[in-house]
Amino acid sequence: MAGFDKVVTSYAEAMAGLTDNMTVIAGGFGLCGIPENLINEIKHKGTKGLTLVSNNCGVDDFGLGVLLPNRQIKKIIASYVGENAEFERQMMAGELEVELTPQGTLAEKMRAGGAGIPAFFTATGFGTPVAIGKEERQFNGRHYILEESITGDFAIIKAWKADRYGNLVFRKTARNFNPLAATAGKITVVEVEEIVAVGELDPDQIHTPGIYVDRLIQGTFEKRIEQRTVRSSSVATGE
Amino acid sequence: MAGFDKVVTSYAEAMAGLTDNMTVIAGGFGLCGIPENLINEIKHKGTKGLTLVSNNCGVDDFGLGVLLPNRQIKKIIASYVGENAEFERQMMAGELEVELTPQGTLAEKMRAGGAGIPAFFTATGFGTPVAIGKEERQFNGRHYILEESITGDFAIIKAWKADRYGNLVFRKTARNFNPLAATAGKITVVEVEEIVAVGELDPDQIHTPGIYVDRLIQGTFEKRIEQRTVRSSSVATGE
Amino acid sequence: MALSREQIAQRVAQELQDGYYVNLGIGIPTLVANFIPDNINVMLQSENGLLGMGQFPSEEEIDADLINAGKQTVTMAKGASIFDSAESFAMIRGGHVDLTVLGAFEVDVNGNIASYMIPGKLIKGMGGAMDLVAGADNIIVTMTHASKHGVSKLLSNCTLPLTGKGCIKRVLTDLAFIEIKDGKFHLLERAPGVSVEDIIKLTEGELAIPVNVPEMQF
Amino acid sequence: MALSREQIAQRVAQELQDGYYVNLGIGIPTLVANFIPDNINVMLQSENGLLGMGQFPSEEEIDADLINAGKQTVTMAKGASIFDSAESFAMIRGGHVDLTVLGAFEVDVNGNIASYMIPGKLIKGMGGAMDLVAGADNIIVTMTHASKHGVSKLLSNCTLPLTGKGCIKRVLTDLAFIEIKDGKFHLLERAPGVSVEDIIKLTEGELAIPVNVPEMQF
Repeated sequence: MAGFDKVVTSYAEAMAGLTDNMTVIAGGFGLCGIPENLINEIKHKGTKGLTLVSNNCGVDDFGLGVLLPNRQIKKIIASYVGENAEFERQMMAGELEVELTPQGTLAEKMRAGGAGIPAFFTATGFGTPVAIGKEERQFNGRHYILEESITGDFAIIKAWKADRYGNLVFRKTARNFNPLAATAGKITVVEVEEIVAVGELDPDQIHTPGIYVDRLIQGTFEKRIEQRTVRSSSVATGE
Repeated sequence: MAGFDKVVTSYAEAMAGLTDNMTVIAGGFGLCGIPENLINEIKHKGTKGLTLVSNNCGVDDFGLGVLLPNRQIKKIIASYVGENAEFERQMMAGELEVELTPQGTLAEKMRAGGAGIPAFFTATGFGTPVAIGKEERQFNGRHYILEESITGDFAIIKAWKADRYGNLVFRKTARNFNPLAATAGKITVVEVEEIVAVGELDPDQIHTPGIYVDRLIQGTFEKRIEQRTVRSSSVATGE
Repeated sequence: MALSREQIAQRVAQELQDGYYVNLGIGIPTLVANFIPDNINVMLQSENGLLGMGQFPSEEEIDADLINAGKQTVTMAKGASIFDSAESFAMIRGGHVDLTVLGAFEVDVNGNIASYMIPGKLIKGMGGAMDLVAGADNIIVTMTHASKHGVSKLLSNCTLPLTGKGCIKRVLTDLAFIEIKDGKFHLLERAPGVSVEDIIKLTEGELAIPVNVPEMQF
Repeated sequence: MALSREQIAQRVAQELQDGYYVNLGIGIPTLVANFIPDNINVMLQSENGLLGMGQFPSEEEIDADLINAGKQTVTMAKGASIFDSAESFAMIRGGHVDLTVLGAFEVDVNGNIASYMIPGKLIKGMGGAMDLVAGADNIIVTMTHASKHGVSKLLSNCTLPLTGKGCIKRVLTDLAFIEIKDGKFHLLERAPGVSVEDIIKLTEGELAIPVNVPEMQF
């Protein structure tokens, strides 16, 4: 089993080899299903000049937002950002480069990156600022633009359960971008809530096969909720 | 529930609307996970001039092969064919058009068709007969060709379990092309071994969400084995 | 009188059909879920990877792993399914969603929509809106007909950066239900008590007006 | 003496490393699974959607829903996973498989491979072979060095339609282990008892021969 045992026992080991100016793809949507401890490890390492690829950029003190105060992020490729003050400040000051990418295009770019597809056509973004500088072409009378895939030096992933081979199962909408990001990292690091014995996961029910996973660590998670909305009041209260 | 209840009670109803010269995408790999009763229904209907999209074309008396004797197939798009005599005869006689497509490209063409991606670049087939007439382009110094997606008037699918909403679960390698084909049919018809109550399938473990499924029927299956290979002898004996 | 946010949602809900898979955007569109007629079933798609979104959770049911595209905690309806973001947008981009309802800053007579970016203001991003407008055949845009200052949002040409080009066919505002075709706005219905003249005044793009413009029914 | 099919498989198996994900083609490559060293673990990928292919089933274990890419009934190894064909080829095309072993009719000094089609003969198709050769960085082609009639299969230029262009770096034949680089075949090892001259005679493409060509060790 040694050769397929992906488990590492420290976050330092999990993120070993991450150096300045690398590209990191992160799973998660909002604060849901984010690799919170792997992000914190990047903060502690102090790695700088990073290009982050993630649907969002966390909030001021949680998620990818924690990489902002020390200016660790050079550029972020995301679909929706600006949930925190420091992000806005850096973006407005031109200290942080932001490449806005439609959410579905972003997901597909990660998948394509992992799947060896360098580019694909999509109607999303045709005729919008997203199309600027991109090839346009018609198929069956509809307009499309050419989008290129994304790969990262690292991918950082949060899953629910894994076996030691790195077979992953995600839970509810914490799945989101995680399985896609997992395919697109040269080194894919996964943190999970529980590591089970090899053979315990039903082969038919594995969301991400271990072939995509390089390192695996068990962590504990805060799982902060961004919009705690309940039935009685139906009112969203920001946290 | 009425609006989402996809269950039909006869194979005639399941394949209603299929007419001559339509394109049908079929799930299955070899004889594994093929929609055997839906194929038989097409035989009984006698629909002609069909374009079939399927990784293989069955054998002489089982699977898509049963559509050959009455010349129901005009063209087949497949990666590997010729496991039966009548197929060879029709192909050699020019009565059957065969478009050979690499297996991974075929799978991706179906997925792209269902996902609204009209075309994608792949390295597969560059510099080979598959590339003839296709655009070639380099990305990061590697050569790729442009492949267009596939959609069908009908997709015929075999799954293991479903709920009445058409949420599907596949079993072992009978999954293969089925989930991809399911996304690419204008009308997607699924036959399953078991229909369970809505709510019984774990939402985290549904392979194909019901949104892709139009009609659902419970059937009984022969599940013929093409190469029955056992451990004691390790010798393959064709059936 | 101009429709309230709830009334806009209520009128949109009349367009729902039994068995529809529906994606509701943030804001007024979200409210549509409160007005689904009792005699039909619809399934709500949330683009972060959930088909079959249920109501908000009770305090006990709250689950950090179960949110909607607005990042609100939600529950799952019976028959729900979960999938990754690529699959979610395959559904959307591939045209499998029956109806999409979303907000906008501007629409124009050519079906263009601007909804994500006001130059000079903080740009938060398009999220899934560009995918939704490019993927759906059947979209209803909900918005106020004009700004507080009386500036029309139904234009000859959108002035803001576009979210999508030529993809909007129906707009429901607080004043009117409008169809876009042949390069014109076509007035289908007016809000109760709102006159055709009120609507003409606040519609900058060309407006085609039939002889009879019925009031919306609630 | 020329290697037997089993010996070819055995020599290929020496290239396996602990923790390798491996795709074995039909024919000789399949036999490699029988020679995996005891002290290492490899996982076999079958492109019809199985990672972690086990041994053939017993009569009792036979399951029509569980086959390999050669359509043979198989079992699953511990830690196996199942996925659809698009995911399977995403793995392959995306370069996630560590080693691919497959047969061929011809290879040439530029790393081209012809393996699926002989004009005039019945063409059954390329199956997954084009995807495998285009996706893998690390491929070993296994084949006989020459036809029964002594016609070399290691050529200056492939004569048959290609399966892949410029993608083959290593070839193991019944006579030799050869690396392809800089437009030449480089002789790395010879089969026990086979002389360099024997190999030269049956190699049509340019062959670079180092001073010392060791015999394969088994």
